[in-house]
Amino acid sequence: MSVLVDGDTRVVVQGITGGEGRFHTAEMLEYGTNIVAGAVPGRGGQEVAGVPVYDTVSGAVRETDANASVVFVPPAFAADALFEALDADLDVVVAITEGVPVQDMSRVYRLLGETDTHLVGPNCPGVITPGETQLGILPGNIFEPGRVGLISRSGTLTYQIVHNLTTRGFGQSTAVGIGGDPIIGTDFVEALRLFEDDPATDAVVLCGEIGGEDEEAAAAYIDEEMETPVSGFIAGRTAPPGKRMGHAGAIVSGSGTGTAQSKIEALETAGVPVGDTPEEVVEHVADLFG
Amino acid sequence: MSVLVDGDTRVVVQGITGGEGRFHTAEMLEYGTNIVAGAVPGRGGQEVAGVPVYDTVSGAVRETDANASVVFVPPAFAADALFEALDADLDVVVAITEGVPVQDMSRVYRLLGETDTHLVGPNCPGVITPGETQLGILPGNIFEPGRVGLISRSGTLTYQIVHNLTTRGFGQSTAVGIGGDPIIGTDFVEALRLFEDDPATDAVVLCGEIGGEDEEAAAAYIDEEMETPVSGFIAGRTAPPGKRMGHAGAIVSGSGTGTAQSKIEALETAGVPVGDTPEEVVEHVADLFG
Amino acid sequence: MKLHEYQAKELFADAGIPTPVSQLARTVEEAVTAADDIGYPVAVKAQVQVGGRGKAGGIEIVESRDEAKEAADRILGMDLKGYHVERVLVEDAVDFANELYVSVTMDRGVGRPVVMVSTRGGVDIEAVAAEEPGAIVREHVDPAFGLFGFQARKAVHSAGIDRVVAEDVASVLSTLYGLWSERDGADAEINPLMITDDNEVVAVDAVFNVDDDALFRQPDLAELEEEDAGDELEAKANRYEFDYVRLDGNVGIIGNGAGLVMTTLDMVDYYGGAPANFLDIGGGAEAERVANALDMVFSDENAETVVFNIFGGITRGDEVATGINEALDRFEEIPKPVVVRLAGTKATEGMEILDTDRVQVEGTLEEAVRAAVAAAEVVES
Amino acid sequence: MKLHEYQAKELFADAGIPTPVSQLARTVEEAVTAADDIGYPVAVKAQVQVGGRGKAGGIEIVESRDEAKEAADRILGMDLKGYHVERVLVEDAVDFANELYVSVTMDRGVGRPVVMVSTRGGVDIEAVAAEEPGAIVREHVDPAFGLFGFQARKAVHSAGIDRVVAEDVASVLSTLYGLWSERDGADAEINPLMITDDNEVVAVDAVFNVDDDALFRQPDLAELEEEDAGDELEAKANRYEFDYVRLDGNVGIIGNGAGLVMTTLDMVDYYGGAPANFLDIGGGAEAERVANALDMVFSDENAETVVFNIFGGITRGDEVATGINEALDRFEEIPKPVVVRLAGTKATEGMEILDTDRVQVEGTLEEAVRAAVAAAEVVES
Repeated sequence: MSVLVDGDTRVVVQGITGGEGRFHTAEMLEYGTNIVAGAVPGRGGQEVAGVPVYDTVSGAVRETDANASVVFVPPAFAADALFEALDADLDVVVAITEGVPVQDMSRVYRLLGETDTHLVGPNCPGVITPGETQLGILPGNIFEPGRVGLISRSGTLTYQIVHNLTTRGFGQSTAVGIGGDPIIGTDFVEALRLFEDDPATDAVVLCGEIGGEDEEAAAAYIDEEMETPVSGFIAGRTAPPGKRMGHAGAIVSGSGTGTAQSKIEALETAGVPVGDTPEEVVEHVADLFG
Repeated sequence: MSVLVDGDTRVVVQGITGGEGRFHTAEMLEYGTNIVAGAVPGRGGQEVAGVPVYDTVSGAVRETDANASVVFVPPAFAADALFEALDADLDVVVAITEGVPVQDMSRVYRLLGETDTHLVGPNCPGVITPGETQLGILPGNIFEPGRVGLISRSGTLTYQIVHNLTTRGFGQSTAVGIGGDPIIGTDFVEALRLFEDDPATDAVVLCGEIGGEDEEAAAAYIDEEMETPVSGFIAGRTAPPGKRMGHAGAIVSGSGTGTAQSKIEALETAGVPVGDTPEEVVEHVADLFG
Repeated sequence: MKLHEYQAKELFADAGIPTPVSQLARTVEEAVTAADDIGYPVAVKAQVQVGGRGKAGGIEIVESRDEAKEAADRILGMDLKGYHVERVLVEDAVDFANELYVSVTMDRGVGRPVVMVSTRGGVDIEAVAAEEPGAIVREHVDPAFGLFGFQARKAVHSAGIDRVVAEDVASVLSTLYGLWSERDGADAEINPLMITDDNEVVAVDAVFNVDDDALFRQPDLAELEEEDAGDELEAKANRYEFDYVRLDGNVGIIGNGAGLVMTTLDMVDYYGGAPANFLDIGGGAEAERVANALDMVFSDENAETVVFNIFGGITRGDEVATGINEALDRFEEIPKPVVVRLAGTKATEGMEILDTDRVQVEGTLEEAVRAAVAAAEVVES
Repeated sequence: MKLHEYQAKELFADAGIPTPVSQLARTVEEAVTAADDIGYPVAVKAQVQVGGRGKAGGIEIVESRDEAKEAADRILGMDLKGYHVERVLVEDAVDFANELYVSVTMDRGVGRPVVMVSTRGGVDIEAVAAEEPGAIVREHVDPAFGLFGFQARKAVHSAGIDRVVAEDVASVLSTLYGLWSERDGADAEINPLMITDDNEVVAVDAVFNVDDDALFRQPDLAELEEEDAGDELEAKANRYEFDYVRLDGNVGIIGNGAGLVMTTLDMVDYYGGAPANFLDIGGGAEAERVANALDMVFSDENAETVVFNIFGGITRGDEVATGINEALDRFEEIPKPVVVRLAGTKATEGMEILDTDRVQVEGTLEEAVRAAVAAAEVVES
């Protein structure tokens, strides 16, 4: 068991003929991901790493029964690729692309709400169910199968925490990189809900950062509805207001919302221990497993 | 009992300060309609026929608990007025305005699908529950309370049939003028469903015309789901293809869809007797009441 | 409102859709000069707003100046399905490898725009739709978002259009949708969209119909309307602002409300007559409007008689009757039998006011229609 | 990307939003000439991209040429919250009866745009938001449909704006939303939107920030960016295409990935140090990029030491180490202690490649940060 993706997930890679698309398709295939198709307008009939390419996502779905996609399409065309993925009624869409204009994402998010598709990202490292499949650019070798769910707005910070978890013997059920943009598909609450319903997940690590109020919403959800224990981490305690810290979404507003302090307090009030360092997060997980 | 509106319906008139709005507000008040407010941008604080005017529909709803509106706003601003009515979460919106651009209505219809509001029209004569209330421009004096429901795409043709019904002693539970435009809110099927669920309606007269396939859809619904007996009439048997017969929606396409013949056949196949003349429709109603 | 081909092409070309080189000509001389300028072969195309111009002899491809002169001479001034040809478009005759079809319209059944694409262009698309519906690919458009880029490509690929030109055709389709949306199109169509041997995409015909209800915000297109030729009576109805359709029969019909007028037509037919027209005077009862309506039917030489069918609602029967009387006063003699039927509010009072020396008054719709049909038969015989 | 006030005003004025008469000046002479042209009183306003210019002495209203000269002389060249003032906007000083506030931004929490209106303009709106949230009316916008006309009016009326100017204010708000939407705004704000004694509506200040991610489709706005003044190091980071934020501390920080770099900052703080900067070099390990990052921190006189924190994923540790070695080769001497920590793919191999004469290598994040903090303290003392 796992959330969002597993070995049966049939993946179409949108933008498979680009540099990123080609490289990570090879990486994913090597990890064991069941990539059944690529989709690039005008490139139908070609192959990439033995994977057949179609002109449209709907064509790929019709021919290969794909039910998920990974999107490597450049920012200028990413929204259209996401609309196409929604139109094709996929179960899961993972958008790796960084730098999608926020107004484009607002429109995508508007339509997403009318579908049953789970969109992860954009600007995210992907989703991995260790030992089974990964959709994205995650370094598969640091993950191990296990019973800890992981949700993170960040890429390399995730790797750091996963590395610590794996080193200490805590494998992962699924890790979901939800992405660092202001508007994303699957947020913390939705991801937490998936893990709460997953019998194969015994504990969850929530790795947040400054900006927005998604961690506060997650704390409220954990407090009110969640039984699976959660351990937390928040990056950006030292970030000054008004400065974008790399991620488009990682910014403490001038009016003081989105601070690490607010998020840490909310989580701790909900009974979630928040680590001061990545290492401490793993200590908390160890405590949870008692 | 009745459908859509009754004596408790609290009405705001959008466009109450225009010529049509003023005139029909007075007529409706005389009929007994519970008009609690008008809404016209920039005219807040005024009164029309003793009815207070607000600048916005939401303001009117906040102050008067209105739950329905009648729209007399000119075509260029009608779509915005309808969006405003949807935003205010009204139960019933009756759009009298004729000549709303079809692309505007397509957008209104798109948003309507996400709400619980019943939109009737545009380009319709309104809705009346005889003896209780009327929202629109219907001549109240030809209606009588009774047990026949009436649904029509046309105005004066409705009056003709109501006149015949009333003359023969068949009063009406509610009459719904759904309007003659290509895109309308409440269609035949939705109106039929309302009457089917109304214990006070024993028979329904469906008054259709050429154009579109709404009567065919109605026939399918009647055939499959409806128990209340229906009597039908279709205007436009002699209409040539490609010509718009007054109503924007009354046009037989060049490819032959939307003909009276197709509609009559569909209804008769569903067991609905279709009158050759308005008088014959009333004969059929008389038969239904045995 | 329909644009002429040359007007639609100008609209399309301005938006970036490739169209052939062409010139409009109103005389044979202009046509020949245009043909010389463009270089042979050229197509000489009647500019009238009806379909099937080719089959009706309104389009000719010519190879030389003599042929051009002959064709222009024949086509200019011809009667094409009831329309008088006053202009021809002289156009570079495009060599082609393939003819496609693309269009945009409103699908009233679902309340959304729909774009259509087919590789079966250059022929009567409605015949294709009837015989081989799968040959036309339809893609519905979310009117809140407009046509997504992927949808244009999806439609083009689903239609089986060659990948070499797919992106260009998708781009034409997107542009066509954009125009349709911005300029309040009712229908926009390119048939054929030619693919040349060099894989160039060219719009060889162009149809653009504007939503009449949206002309108020398309002032430049509304102005074009006045150039229209067409049926004289329909032009008059336009001036009078009547909903009017001319038909073949001999019973003139005037009424208020589209459904009621249609029903009156149907009943004329039901009682053995043949309607001469559809004329909806709408609400109100001003004498001038009534007089204009009567003028319409009196001017129609096919109409032998007139039935006037008014159901008063908010409108009062007595006021209508007064309007009819005043309107009749404007005619020195009443050239055709007029049957009047009033119903609804104050109908009885109205019927009393009417002058039975000048009009025949009937109490029900059935009686009025039968009287009019009978009167037409008498006149006829 | 932030536009200057004068740039934003030009954008607003072109879209039809009334703005005061104004001229940009780069010298005192230009400013005085502009003031004479416009007529006194005028406002002399520093053009730097920070808020609270008025309080910081960057805006002055002057009544005469002497005062104008004095003000321009004082403001041009001044240091305003760390920014050097190179331009002033000389502007007709609008007499006003009322100061309103209108703005558009993206509400990330709901994923939709939001327009805001308040009668409490002319002051720090964030203070109003904190103290009296009800004084700011918010109306969310459906991004598929855009701002409906009724929404602008609803917001304006709900805010309690006088009915006499309501339609004009609603129109400004609609225009502002349209601009925001078409020009990929991040934030658009008018504060104050002045209402004059004659009930004219005038945008006296103008803020327009563009979504950096959308600059590719706003080429004219992207060009404006080059005019920016501002912090030298941040300008350099811009050229190098780094995500960079300058801070007050003395521990320079370089890492890959926003979350990991933020965490490194936090840990420096946690272990008693103070971060000098945030610098994300992103993916990849090219020597040039590494060298540029080192150049950034070496150029920062506040930074006493550098901690280099890389977690290799797809990126390999050995390649990163080679990149670091090559980058260090470009510096004759290494001016500040450099602590390197590599983890993830091929980290062990990478650490073996690193030259421990030039850099201090640590095995864990904690150790690396503590070493850097300690080194900074040593240098400091």
